[in-house]
Amino acid sequence: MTNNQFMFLLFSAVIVIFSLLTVTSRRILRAATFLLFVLFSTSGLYFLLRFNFLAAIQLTLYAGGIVVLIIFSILLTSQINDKLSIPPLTKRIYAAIAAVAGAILCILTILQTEFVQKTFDPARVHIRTIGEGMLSTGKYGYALPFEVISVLLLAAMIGSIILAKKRKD
Amino acid sequence: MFEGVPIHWFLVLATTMFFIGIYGFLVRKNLITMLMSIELILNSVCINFVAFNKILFPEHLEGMFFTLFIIAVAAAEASVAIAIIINIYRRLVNIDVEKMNEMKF
Amino acid sequence: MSPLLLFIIIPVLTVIGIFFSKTHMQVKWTAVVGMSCQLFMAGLLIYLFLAARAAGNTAEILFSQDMVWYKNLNIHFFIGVDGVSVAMIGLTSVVIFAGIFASWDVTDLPREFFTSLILLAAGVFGFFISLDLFTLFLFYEIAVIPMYLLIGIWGSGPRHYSAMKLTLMLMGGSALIMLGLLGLYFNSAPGGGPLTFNLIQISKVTIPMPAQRFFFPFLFIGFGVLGALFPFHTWSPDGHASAPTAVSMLHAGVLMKLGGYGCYRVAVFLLPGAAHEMAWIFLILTTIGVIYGAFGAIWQKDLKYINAYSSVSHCALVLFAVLMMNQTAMNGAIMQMISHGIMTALFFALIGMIYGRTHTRYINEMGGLMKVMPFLAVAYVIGGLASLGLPGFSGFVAEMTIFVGSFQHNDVFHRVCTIIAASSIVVTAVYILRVVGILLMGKIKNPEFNHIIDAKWFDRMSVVTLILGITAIGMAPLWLSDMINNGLVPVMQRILLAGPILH
Amino acid sequence: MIDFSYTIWILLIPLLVFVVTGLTGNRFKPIVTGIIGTTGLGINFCLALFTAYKYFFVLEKADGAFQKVIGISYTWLHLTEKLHIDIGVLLDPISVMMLIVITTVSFMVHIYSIGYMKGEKGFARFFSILSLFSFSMLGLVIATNIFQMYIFWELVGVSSFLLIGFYYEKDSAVAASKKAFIVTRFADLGFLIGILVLSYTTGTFDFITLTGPNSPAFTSGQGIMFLGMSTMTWSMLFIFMGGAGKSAMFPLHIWLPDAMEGPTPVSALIHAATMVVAGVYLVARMFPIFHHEQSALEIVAWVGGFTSLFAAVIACTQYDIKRVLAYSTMSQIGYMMLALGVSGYGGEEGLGYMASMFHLFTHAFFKALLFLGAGAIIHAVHSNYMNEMGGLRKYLPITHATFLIACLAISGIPPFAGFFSKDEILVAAFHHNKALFAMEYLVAGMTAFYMFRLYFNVFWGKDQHYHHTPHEAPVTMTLPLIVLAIGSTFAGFIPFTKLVTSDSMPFEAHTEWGIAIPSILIALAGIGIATMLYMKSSDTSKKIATALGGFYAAAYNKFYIDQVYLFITKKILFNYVSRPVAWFDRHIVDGTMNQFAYVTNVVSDRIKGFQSGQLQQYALAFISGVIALALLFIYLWTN
Repeated sequence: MTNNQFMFLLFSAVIVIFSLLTVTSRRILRAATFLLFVLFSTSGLYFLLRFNFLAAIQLTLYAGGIVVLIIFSILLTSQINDKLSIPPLTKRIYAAIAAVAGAILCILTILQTEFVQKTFDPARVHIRTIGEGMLSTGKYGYALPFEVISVLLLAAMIGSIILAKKRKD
Repeated sequence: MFEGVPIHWFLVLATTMFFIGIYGFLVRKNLITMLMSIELILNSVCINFVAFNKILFPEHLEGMFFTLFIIAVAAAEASVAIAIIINIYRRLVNIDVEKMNEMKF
Repeated sequence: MSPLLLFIIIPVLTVIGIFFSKTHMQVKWTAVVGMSCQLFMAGLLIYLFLAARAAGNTAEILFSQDMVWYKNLNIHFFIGVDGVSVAMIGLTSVVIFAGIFASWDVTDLPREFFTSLILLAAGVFGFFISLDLFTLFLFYEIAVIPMYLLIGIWGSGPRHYSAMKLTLMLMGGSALIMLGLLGLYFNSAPGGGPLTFNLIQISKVTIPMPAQRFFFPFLFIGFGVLGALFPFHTWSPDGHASAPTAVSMLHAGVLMKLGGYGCYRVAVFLLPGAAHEMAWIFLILTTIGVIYGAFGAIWQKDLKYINAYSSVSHCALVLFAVLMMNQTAMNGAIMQMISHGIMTALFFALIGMIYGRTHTRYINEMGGLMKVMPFLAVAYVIGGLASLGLPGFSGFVAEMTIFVGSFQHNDVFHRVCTIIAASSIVVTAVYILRVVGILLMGKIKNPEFNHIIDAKWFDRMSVVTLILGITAIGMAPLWLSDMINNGLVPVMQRILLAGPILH
Repeated sequence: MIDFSYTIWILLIPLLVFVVTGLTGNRFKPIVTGIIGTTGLGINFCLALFTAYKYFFVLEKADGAFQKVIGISYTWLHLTEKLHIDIGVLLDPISVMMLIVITTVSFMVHIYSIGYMKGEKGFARFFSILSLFSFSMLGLVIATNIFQMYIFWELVGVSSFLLIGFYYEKDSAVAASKKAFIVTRFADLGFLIGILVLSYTTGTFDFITLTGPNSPAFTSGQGIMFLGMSTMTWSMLFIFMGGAGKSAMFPLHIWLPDAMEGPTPVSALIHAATMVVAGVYLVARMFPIFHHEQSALEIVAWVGGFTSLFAAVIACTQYDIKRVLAYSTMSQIGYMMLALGVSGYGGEEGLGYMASMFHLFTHAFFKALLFLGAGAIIHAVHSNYMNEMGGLRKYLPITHATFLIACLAISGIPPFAGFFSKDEILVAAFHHNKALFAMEYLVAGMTAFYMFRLYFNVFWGKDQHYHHTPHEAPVTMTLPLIVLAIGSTFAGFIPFTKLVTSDSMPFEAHTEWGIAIPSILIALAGIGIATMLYMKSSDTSKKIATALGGFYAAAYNKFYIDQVYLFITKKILFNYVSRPVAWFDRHIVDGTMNQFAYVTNVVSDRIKGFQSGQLQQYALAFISGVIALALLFIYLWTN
């Protein structure tokens, strides 16, 4: 077992276990914490694949931003000691069947597919390349999506302020 | 091939995570936990993108860029969703998705 | 411009007039004026038509006007009349005229009531003058829809149920009709060329037999629902029982005739081959309907139900005669429509008036009304006698024409059907006399009835108009019969072309 | 040719009177309406006499026979190319004779009613409907075609209905009027079917064509057999059914006794003299065709004979004087039918036909007289029951005398009218069918018996305790009695064989004393028995009744025919047909429709459940759908 294999399996194990815990834990704050672990592990996978910038973004934005946001909202909307009620058994069974069936279908398909895999380029992606890619307008340039995303973020910001604002009435 | 880790591993991992997210989305009643399930799903997609990029098409960075954008969108979505959740909480004093069925029929 | 357009314009103007009226009285008088114009116009139309025919104008359709309405689908606004439609227009104008007077004491939302009523009439008039299948269908729907409002808002008893039932069943019929009409449209040019909705044009081509066979049941049953074809008649008792007086009158008197007229004008006229082949099925149904309606009426206790079942029986006779497909029987069918239209309108008017005085429609709770309301009672007896086919009234003429006509078929099946249908006249006598006996004769059961006031002037107006109608036709049927016969000629030619007439 | 077009006024006058009196109603004083009606009928009476005079004595005969004359005719309605209904006036011996009968009796009844109905509430209504009846009855007899006859036939039925139900507050009158109308209506259905068959087969409604020597009825429709009889026989039987209904032949007779609920003048006019003989008239009218269809004619004869016996038996047991008269009417009409049934066609062979018409004529007089006399009696004692009467001859001398004449006439005692006509019938029956002949002898005796039973019970015997002393009727009532008594006495001397015969050819009549004398003896025997039993009050009659036991009870209860009908209509038709139909309609047919609506509702309710607002259910459905589609496209649907 190579190093990478070991690392991958480790991260995957963390991801799978904590994902499961996230969706099953009855304490909501713990669930958020478990989600945080999943996100950490994911960023670990990115590191493993040498996408350092992406991994950093994942850590800061996801783990740092979104999870914190979620935790805040949890604190705003529920008591710490509250336990989530267990969903009805039928519901769980149906959901499990759907999920397992979907998973089996996808996994089967994946395993049956032959991918043309390139040799691994261990070089890290230089931050400059990313910057250029973000701002260039030619082929493999992402200036337009970049702008759209910035507008979207602005819109989301304004929207959430308006939504969360207390109404006068 | 990434030093003994074939792409299938990544894909299987992503699929598992994805469907765990789906499962969470389907069974959780609390809106925030449902939001967390969605984050799981988004994450699994990100993993896919990244793996495809690195292992199948390493010459360009499309997967990575998409992942970046997804993270941005996820952030936007999370902020709006939480704003909505807080708003709902103000009105209904809980955030149980099953109680929110006023738009039915 | 064709004078026929006035038949649509006058109701529309009346509706506008009603809209701008301020008081109840103004509303009513606007309606009276409008519908008097309509009645006058109908009289004039009959006169003009007869004059034109006397002057040797042998065109199949008189006073026609053709305007393109929607070019892509070749939809026209095509109107015109022949003898049959003139007769039906006459019927409609008489009934609506009487109907306005019969609803003189509507106090709830009179403006809306009269608006709907006149809209309904406009639809009916439009239906009878349309010669384009599309406009025909359009007017049909215009006539059917206000019914829902009229019954649902101004009705009595389980009115929502009845209104819903009536509308749904009629809409079901409409759906079938629409399929049938589309079938006609797409087969209207079997030799190539533009497709058309034009009824006259379609009547000139021979639609391929498979198509005829397929679409005939749609059209016949579709229109038959409105014409109370057994077993699709059950909207009629409930609907009539819940409807306000004028609406019952107009509905049984005119709207149900749309069904019979449609069966004749569209189903049998345009698809004669299939009509020949399938007539026997529907003949059995209508024969059952005739006798079944009559027997059903015997057991009823509510005046309106009795009359509704009687309508089922009489209207089944219309379809029965249409299916006999010879000139005499068809003539009888049209006459029966007119006769039954006026007669049943008279009945419903009288029932409404009696109900307004006694506040009950159950015959067992009444009795001896002859003593306290002689005018209405005598009118009821006249209506009853007309209904059971007494000579001197229109019913007799129509029924005899039908029976003689249908007896021209020289085979056992048709004869047996005819004899069974004819035996309904005995059953009719039973239920009519039963009602007359219980309701009008005998002793007064409820002392409160001693204070009942007989018909007021507007009641008399309505009743007298209708009685004049039935007696005029009953005493001198020749002009009407000849006028109808005149209109039947092309129909008969087409039927003869389609198959051997069974003699 | 003589212009007979004025005869249309015979129809129009009563119609006008009806319309005028009907519309004005109670606005005039009642007596005014009565006078208008009576005047109208008076004019009609004169017109009829004038027409008869012109027809029989002025109009030239063709080949020695009376012609059939169309006075006037309008086309009323076109039915098919060949068939059309005309309204017109046909004059031939029988229609002219009927005109006289109807107008005379009707005129007398009008006069009588002015007195009889005085003070009744519906006086104007009564006269108005009486005019309607006269109009319809006249229209019936002068019909030029069978359809016109049917039209007026129905009108006669309805005026009879209205008159029987005149006392509309009395339940029994209402029931009787309903019964009369429905029973005759049922018979009319047969008539209508007969007309349909006949008109289809022959292609015409017209009487002149149908009964002429080259009638299409003789040739067409003969070969087509149905249940062993030819189409034409069937058609004649159906038509006879109509006639039997109106003429109260067994088994369609049940309405006639009940019809006595109407005012007595009405019974005299409609249910004795005119309307009830319409059936006889109809058969006479169609006689050439009936004669051609011997099997149908045979049935006519037997129905007539049986009815006459049947009714006579019942008449012997009844106590209501009007009912006795009603059954006697049935019996006499049975005679007429029988006479037609045994008649041949042409000359002496047609003796029965002549006799039937003759009897119709004389019967109209004496039976109207009997009824009017009964009316006078009822007027005097306010009761219908003969056991509440007795000794009235002292109080009602005129009524008594005229009543006696009528009784003698109906019993067939010479020289009163009934003797001659009845004798001719017996002769005709003797030559045709001995069994029927014997039966009629018996009936003749019974007739004499029950008439004199009535007579003695009413006018002789002990005085009853009347509320007030009975007094003779006013002159408006006695005058018609006298006139009709004169008619009953002398009508027998009219040479009918010269005027009304089957083929319109006069022939010589001669009384066959070999038949007449026994019949007189039998009648006298009947009278004798009645005298013995009833002239003095005694209980011998009761003893005899007890001795007869069950038979007497059956006859008293009219052989339970009413009960059978009631069973069929009330029990079977109402309970086992109409009620299930109503139920079937509500629950099966309508139930099916409601079931459709219900199913639609349920389905929509279920479908509505899908739109539950439960986000997770939507998501589950969505995901399952995606999975299913993926499965389908990736694995299952791979070419």
